[in-house]
Amino acid sequence: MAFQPKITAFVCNWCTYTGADLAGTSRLQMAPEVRIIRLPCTGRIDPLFVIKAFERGADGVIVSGCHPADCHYNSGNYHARRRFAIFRDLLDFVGLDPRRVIFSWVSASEGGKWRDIVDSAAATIRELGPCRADTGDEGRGRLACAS
Amino acid sequence: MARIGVFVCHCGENIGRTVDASSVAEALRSHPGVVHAEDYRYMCSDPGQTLVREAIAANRLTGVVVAACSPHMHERTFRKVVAAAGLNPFLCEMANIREQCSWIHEDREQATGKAIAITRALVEKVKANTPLETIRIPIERRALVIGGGIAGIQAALDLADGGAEVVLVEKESSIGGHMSQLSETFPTLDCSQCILTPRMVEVAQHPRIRLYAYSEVEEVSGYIGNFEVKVRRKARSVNETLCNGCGACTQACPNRKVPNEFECGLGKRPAISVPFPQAVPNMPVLDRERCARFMAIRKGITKAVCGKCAEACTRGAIDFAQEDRFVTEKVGAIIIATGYQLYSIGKEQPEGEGLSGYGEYGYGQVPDVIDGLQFERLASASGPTGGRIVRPSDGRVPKRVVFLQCVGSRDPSRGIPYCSKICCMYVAKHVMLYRHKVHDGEAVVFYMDVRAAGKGYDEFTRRAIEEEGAIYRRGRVARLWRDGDVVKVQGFDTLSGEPLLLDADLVVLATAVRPQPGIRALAQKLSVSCDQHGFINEAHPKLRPVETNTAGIFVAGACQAPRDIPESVAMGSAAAAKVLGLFSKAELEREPTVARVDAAHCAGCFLCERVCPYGAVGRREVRDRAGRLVKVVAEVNPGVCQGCGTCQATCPGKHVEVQGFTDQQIYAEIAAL
Amino acid sequence: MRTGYFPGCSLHGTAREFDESLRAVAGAIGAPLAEIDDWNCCGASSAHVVGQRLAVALPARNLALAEAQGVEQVLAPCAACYNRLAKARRVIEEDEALRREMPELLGRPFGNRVAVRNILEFLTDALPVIEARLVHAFGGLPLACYYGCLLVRPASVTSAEDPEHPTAMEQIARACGAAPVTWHMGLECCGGSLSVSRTGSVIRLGRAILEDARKAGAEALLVACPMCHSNLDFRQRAMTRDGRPPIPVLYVTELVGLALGIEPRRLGLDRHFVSPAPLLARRGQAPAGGRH
Amino acid sequence: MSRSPVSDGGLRERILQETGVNTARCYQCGKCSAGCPMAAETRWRPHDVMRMVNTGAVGPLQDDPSIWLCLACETCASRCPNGCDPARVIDALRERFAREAPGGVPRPVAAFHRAFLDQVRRHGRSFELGMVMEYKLRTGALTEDALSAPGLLARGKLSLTPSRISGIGEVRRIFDACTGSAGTGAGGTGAGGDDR
Ligand SMILES: Cc1cc2nc3c(=O)[nH]c(=O)nc-3n(C[C@H](O)[C@H](O)[C@H](O)COP(=O)(O)OP(=O)(O)OC[C@H]3O[C@@H](n4cnc5c(N)ncnc54)[C@H](O)[C@@H]3O)c2cc1C
Ligand SMILES: Cc1cc2nc3c(=O)[nH]c(=O)nc-3n(C[C@H](O)[C@H](O)[C@H](O)COP(=O)(O)OP(=O)(O)OC[C@H]3O[C@@H](n4cnc5c(N)ncnc54)[C@H](O)[C@@H]3O)c2cc1C
Ligand code: SF4
Ligand code: SF4
Ligand code: SF4
Ligand code: SF4
Ligand code: SF4
Ligand code: SF4
Ligand code: SF4
Ligand code: SF4
Repeated sequence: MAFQPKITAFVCNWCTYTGADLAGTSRLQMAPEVRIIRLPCTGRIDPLFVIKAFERGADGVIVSGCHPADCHYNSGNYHARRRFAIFRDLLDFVGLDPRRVIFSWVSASEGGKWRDIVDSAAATIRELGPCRADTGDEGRGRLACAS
Repeated sequence: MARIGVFVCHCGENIGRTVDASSVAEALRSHPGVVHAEDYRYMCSDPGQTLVREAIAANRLTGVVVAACSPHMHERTFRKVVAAAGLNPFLCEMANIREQCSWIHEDREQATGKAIAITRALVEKVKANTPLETIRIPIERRALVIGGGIAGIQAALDLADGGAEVVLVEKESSIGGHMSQLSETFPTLDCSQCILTPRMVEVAQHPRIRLYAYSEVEEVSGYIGNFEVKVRRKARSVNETLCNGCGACTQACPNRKVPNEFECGLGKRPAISVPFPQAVPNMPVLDRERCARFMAIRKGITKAVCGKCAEACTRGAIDFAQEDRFVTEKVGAIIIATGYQLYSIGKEQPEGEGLSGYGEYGYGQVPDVIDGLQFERLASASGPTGGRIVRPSDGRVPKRVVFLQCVGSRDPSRGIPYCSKICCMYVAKHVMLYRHKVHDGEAVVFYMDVRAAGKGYDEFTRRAIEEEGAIYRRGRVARLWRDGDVVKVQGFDTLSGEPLLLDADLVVLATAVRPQPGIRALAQKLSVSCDQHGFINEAHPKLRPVETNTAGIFVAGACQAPRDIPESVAMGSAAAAKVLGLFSKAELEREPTVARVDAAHCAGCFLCERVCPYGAVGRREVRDRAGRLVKVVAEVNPGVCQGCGTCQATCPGKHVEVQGFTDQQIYAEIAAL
Repeated sequence: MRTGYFPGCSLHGTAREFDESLRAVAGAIGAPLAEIDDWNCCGASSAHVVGQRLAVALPARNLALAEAQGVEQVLAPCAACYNRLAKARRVIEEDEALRREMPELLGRPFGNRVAVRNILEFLTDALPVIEARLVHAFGGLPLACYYGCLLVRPASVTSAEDPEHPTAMEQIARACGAAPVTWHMGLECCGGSLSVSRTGSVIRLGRAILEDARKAGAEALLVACPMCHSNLDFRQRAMTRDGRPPIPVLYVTELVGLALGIEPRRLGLDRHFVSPAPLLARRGQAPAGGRH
Repeated sequence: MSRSPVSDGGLRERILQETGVNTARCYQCGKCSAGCPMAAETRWRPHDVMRMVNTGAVGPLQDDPSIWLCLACETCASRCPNGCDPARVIDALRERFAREAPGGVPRPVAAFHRAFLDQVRRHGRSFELGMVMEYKLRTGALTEDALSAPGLLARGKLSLTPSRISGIGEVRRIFDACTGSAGTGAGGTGAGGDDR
């Protein structure tokens, strides 16, 4: 059977989660590989979550929240953006292909956009192949991905 | 030991068509910690709920996962069900296998597999859930209303009539706002003072309203239900308890040449004055900038000058030495109703970055070119001319009045792109008032569109044209200048294609509506946001029009956007209803998904304090038994915290956590997916 | 700062008195002007009818020459030239592609580094010197300051302080002791670019300007543009109805020159169609020698 | 000689490309036309021009002298609430019309611009006497007082011989590069002719 990647999505409760619900209500068909974890806000997303997801066998990660000006929490996602700039370096450090982490903004009304992101993420990760998490000690080892 | 129950819903065919619900239940039955799993056709139906309740009791469940629709749909429903069965409601989670699974996939096998994975992850999360108690916050059943225009007056009266205590803060010496300056009001031509004055008096006499006129909000702290407000009561130089409003002082003041702000500069007032006869409170203010005595003091003259007002006052109420005083009020909710100002016809635009004024209209330096409020004063029976519409320059009755609409509005080059909404209507009103008083006068209106969307509004503007004979010319005017006795108006009628050069006796500029100066500073004190123009942002443009993004703070009237009187009143009432709704509860109940600091481990770096978008993080001193300071730690105010989790993601040691979204819970979920 | 001088065609032709008076004033205030070698016509109002590229390239060659001559700014007294040079400078500044293309198009190096100044800016900078060297102040001569269009519009190009209410010319006039009148046509276009091809329009526009100046009590018009001057001076007879007395039209440099005590002939005052001699005699300034 | 079609949907876009003026921002307030000094003499005023560009129907402008009478005074541009620049749009249309249908350009106006630019191309500077002579020849307005030469000569304001700049080669190259081919490249109004 062809490679079926595992993709974990960290999304905020107000915008993207609602957008993903809307995609469902609108019956938009999309790739089945994405599993959503609901968080209050992208501001709550800790870079370690992403590392952890890879360590636990994810092949790709989506991080998505409200559009910068529309954050439910005024500025929560502003902090997320700042943190994730630093996070890019971290990915490099652990040896992860940055293409495995997809950042986006999806509002509550953008069901179609969510579908597009899911589909393109699935396609990208399928192309990159499985991510081999070579961890050693809990959380401290380097992740190496075969891509 | 966890004893989790899993309930898988078919939602009729909605889930059942692509997800094999019984296989999901089957798969979960063998998941560690799951002691009960079953599927049912409609889990939210009465029998479905009963089934959950009974299973909890029968299996002594310690946690529940409902694999069904989105939590946005039924999380509340099932948490209630769980609570009814005696379990803490926060030990229930929903696995979304409908919106995010069955509805978006067609392959039954894949969809079922995914549903199992999703449900497992939530089971893992529930295992890490802890019982949470709903937060209860006491409410101070008093409200602060800032601004005593018609919006603020309406809100204050509705609140007080509804049983709440009200503190009304007005920065001018009387309440009434702009409505007190208007002559008659569209769309019915009611006399503005006649309908406003009784309401102002009601405010003054209401036992539950405390009016602080000539006062401003200095500082605000606290949060919904528990604000503390410091009010600056500016020195009137008049003792409020002694003064009886007889007016002898204002009669006695020899310094009578001060431009009258209430009359928009069209009249004069003494240095000690009441803005208008129906003022509430009816009590003068001594203008220290213009009073001879204070001017002498500023010049260093030590001898007491003038003092005629004090001599005239039989009550001894004049108090030259009075200073600003401060009072602190505790309130549970705040309504902002600070109204508007007009785009100035002059060059300077207070707090108007990028706004330049109109050189081609002479920056207000051309005699007999006035703004809309000045026209209101000319038309008002209580105005400086007793309601005779005459030219400010020479007192002559104007035979042709030219009105220019959209001055400053709808003009991105001059900085204001929006439509001010009320001016089409008040220009039509001005036309009528003018024609009613000057029967042979000619009214010419330069407009771009007539925007009159309201009950009876279009009929009103049509009346101005059809019955009052106003000549509406479609086009913006290029230039105005004074030529001898008249004002030349160089315009164009885009409908007839005619260039026009009109001689006007009086020109009225319908200038844009802008928020009050000082609004940004006030918004900052209240932690609410303004739009790019300075209007207060509502929480949602359609569904939460009188709330702000800060809990417990509401907005009404023209400080939110250009508004006419009916809308300002409606907003005032709506904001009051919102506040009364808030006050109707014994305590504020809030979801306990707020952050909590682990004081034992908190290092006191206060990174969390810096990033919190709501200012919910405070500091607390930790002392040992002998009372010595051990350390200072962060502390989250649960009344303010919105549970966004930014602090948690920021804290280097993870010593602050949002309840319900702890690291442990999320890691459990990640691991299971 | 070294100032390059771009006289433009008019100042070598119909507006010689502008050139003469400017040179005389520059000498008197000690601000030497270095004429740009081999300058070419800026294209005036015709080039941009043909195409934007030509309208930019013709002035740009002059800017390149000025740059090669090592000046930091170039003075273009003719309002039309000023407008063209300033506009070209700005268009090139904003259009990266055009900027890169310029050296090849012009066949010379070009960095778009030279600032473009008009006569009012030049004189405003020199006001302290002018005031210090004033010998013959006008005793309150009522003047209508006429800017026309090209000196102030569009503001994005000319950086005029206030495109609806400029005051630079008034300030210069006041410094010379004149009393600018309040009038309304100071910024209306005189129709310069139709001067030859549609004289009737120019007469109509000019008449309105002159009538307003008269009504405001002006005894002379002050201008800073050769096109305005030639329209209002040369065609004034056709613009004036029913034998009203003519109004002399003075270049702002002529006014300053007179106030600095420079002999009228050196300022080219004898070249006007409406002789300023009677006015100057009336105002106690030496009469201009006749060449009429 | 082709005419632009009655409605040209892409015109607005092309004008935007050429001039940077987004005519779609124009809301037809007429403030430009109210201040335009030529509005009294023209059939199509600046706001009409903006409208026609927006609808793509500029045909009427081609049959009328209106846009050729624009003085480039920029009064319209400086007062437009939407930062539109009708004068610039008019320039672009003139350029286009001159290229596409030189016959439509009104004779005196075309003759003037052609005469003027001819002088510049030939000498590097304008030579007024030559220009006026050429203009009169082109329009046949021999008796019309375009410029009264005697008065000018007497005042030393007219020279009888052109002064030619030494970099004339450069100027001609610029003309050629900017007006297409040499000679009649600029349609009806361009500078043409050889050094005579
Ligand atoms: C020329 C003209 C004619 C009009 N005619 C009509 C009409 O015919 N019909 C109609 O329906 N509408 C009319 N309007 C609109 C009408 O004026 C407004 O709708 C109405 O006044 C808005 O009421 P408000 O209470 O929101 O604001 P305001 O009337 O502006 O009142 C705001 C109050 O808040 C106070 N305040 C401001 N800042 C502070 C602060 N920081 N602290 C404390 N107090 C503060 C002010 O002093 C003022 O008293 C007209 C408007 C104009 C300009
Ligand atoms: C084409 C169109 C597009 C629109 N787009 C927008 C938009 O984009 N944004 C926007 O803000 N607004 C929009 N609107 C306006 C919007 O629809 C209304 O503002 C809004 O629906 C009004 O809500 P309502 O509750 O007052 O009335 P309604 O929506 O009409 O609801 C009235 C309800 O009362 C019930 N009812 C009626 N009589 C009785 C009775 N005797 N007993 C019991 N029940 C009764 C009706 O069945 C109905 O359910 C649009 C309107 C139209 C026509
Ligand atoms: S609980 Fe949700 S999924 Fe189940 S029947 Fe009700 S709506 Fe449908
Ligand atoms: S005279 Fe005294 S009592 Fe009367 S209004 Fe003045 S201060 Fe008040
Ligand atoms: S002290 Fe004199 S000037 Fe001042 S308010 Fe009293 S009466 Fe007026
Ligand atoms: S309400 Fe009317 S006058 Fe006022 S800005 Fe809007 S369109 Fe213009
Ligand atoms: S960030 Fe963490 S350690 Fe720092 S003060 Fe806040 S809770 Fe304490
Ligand atoms: S969860 Fe958000 S609102 Fe609450 S304290 Fe932390 S940062 Fe502030
Ligand atoms: S002024 Fe501007 S917006 Fe108004 S009609 Fe003219 S171009 Fe259009
Ligand atoms: S530039 Fe042309 S269109 Fe614009 S105002 Fe001047 S003459 Fe009229």
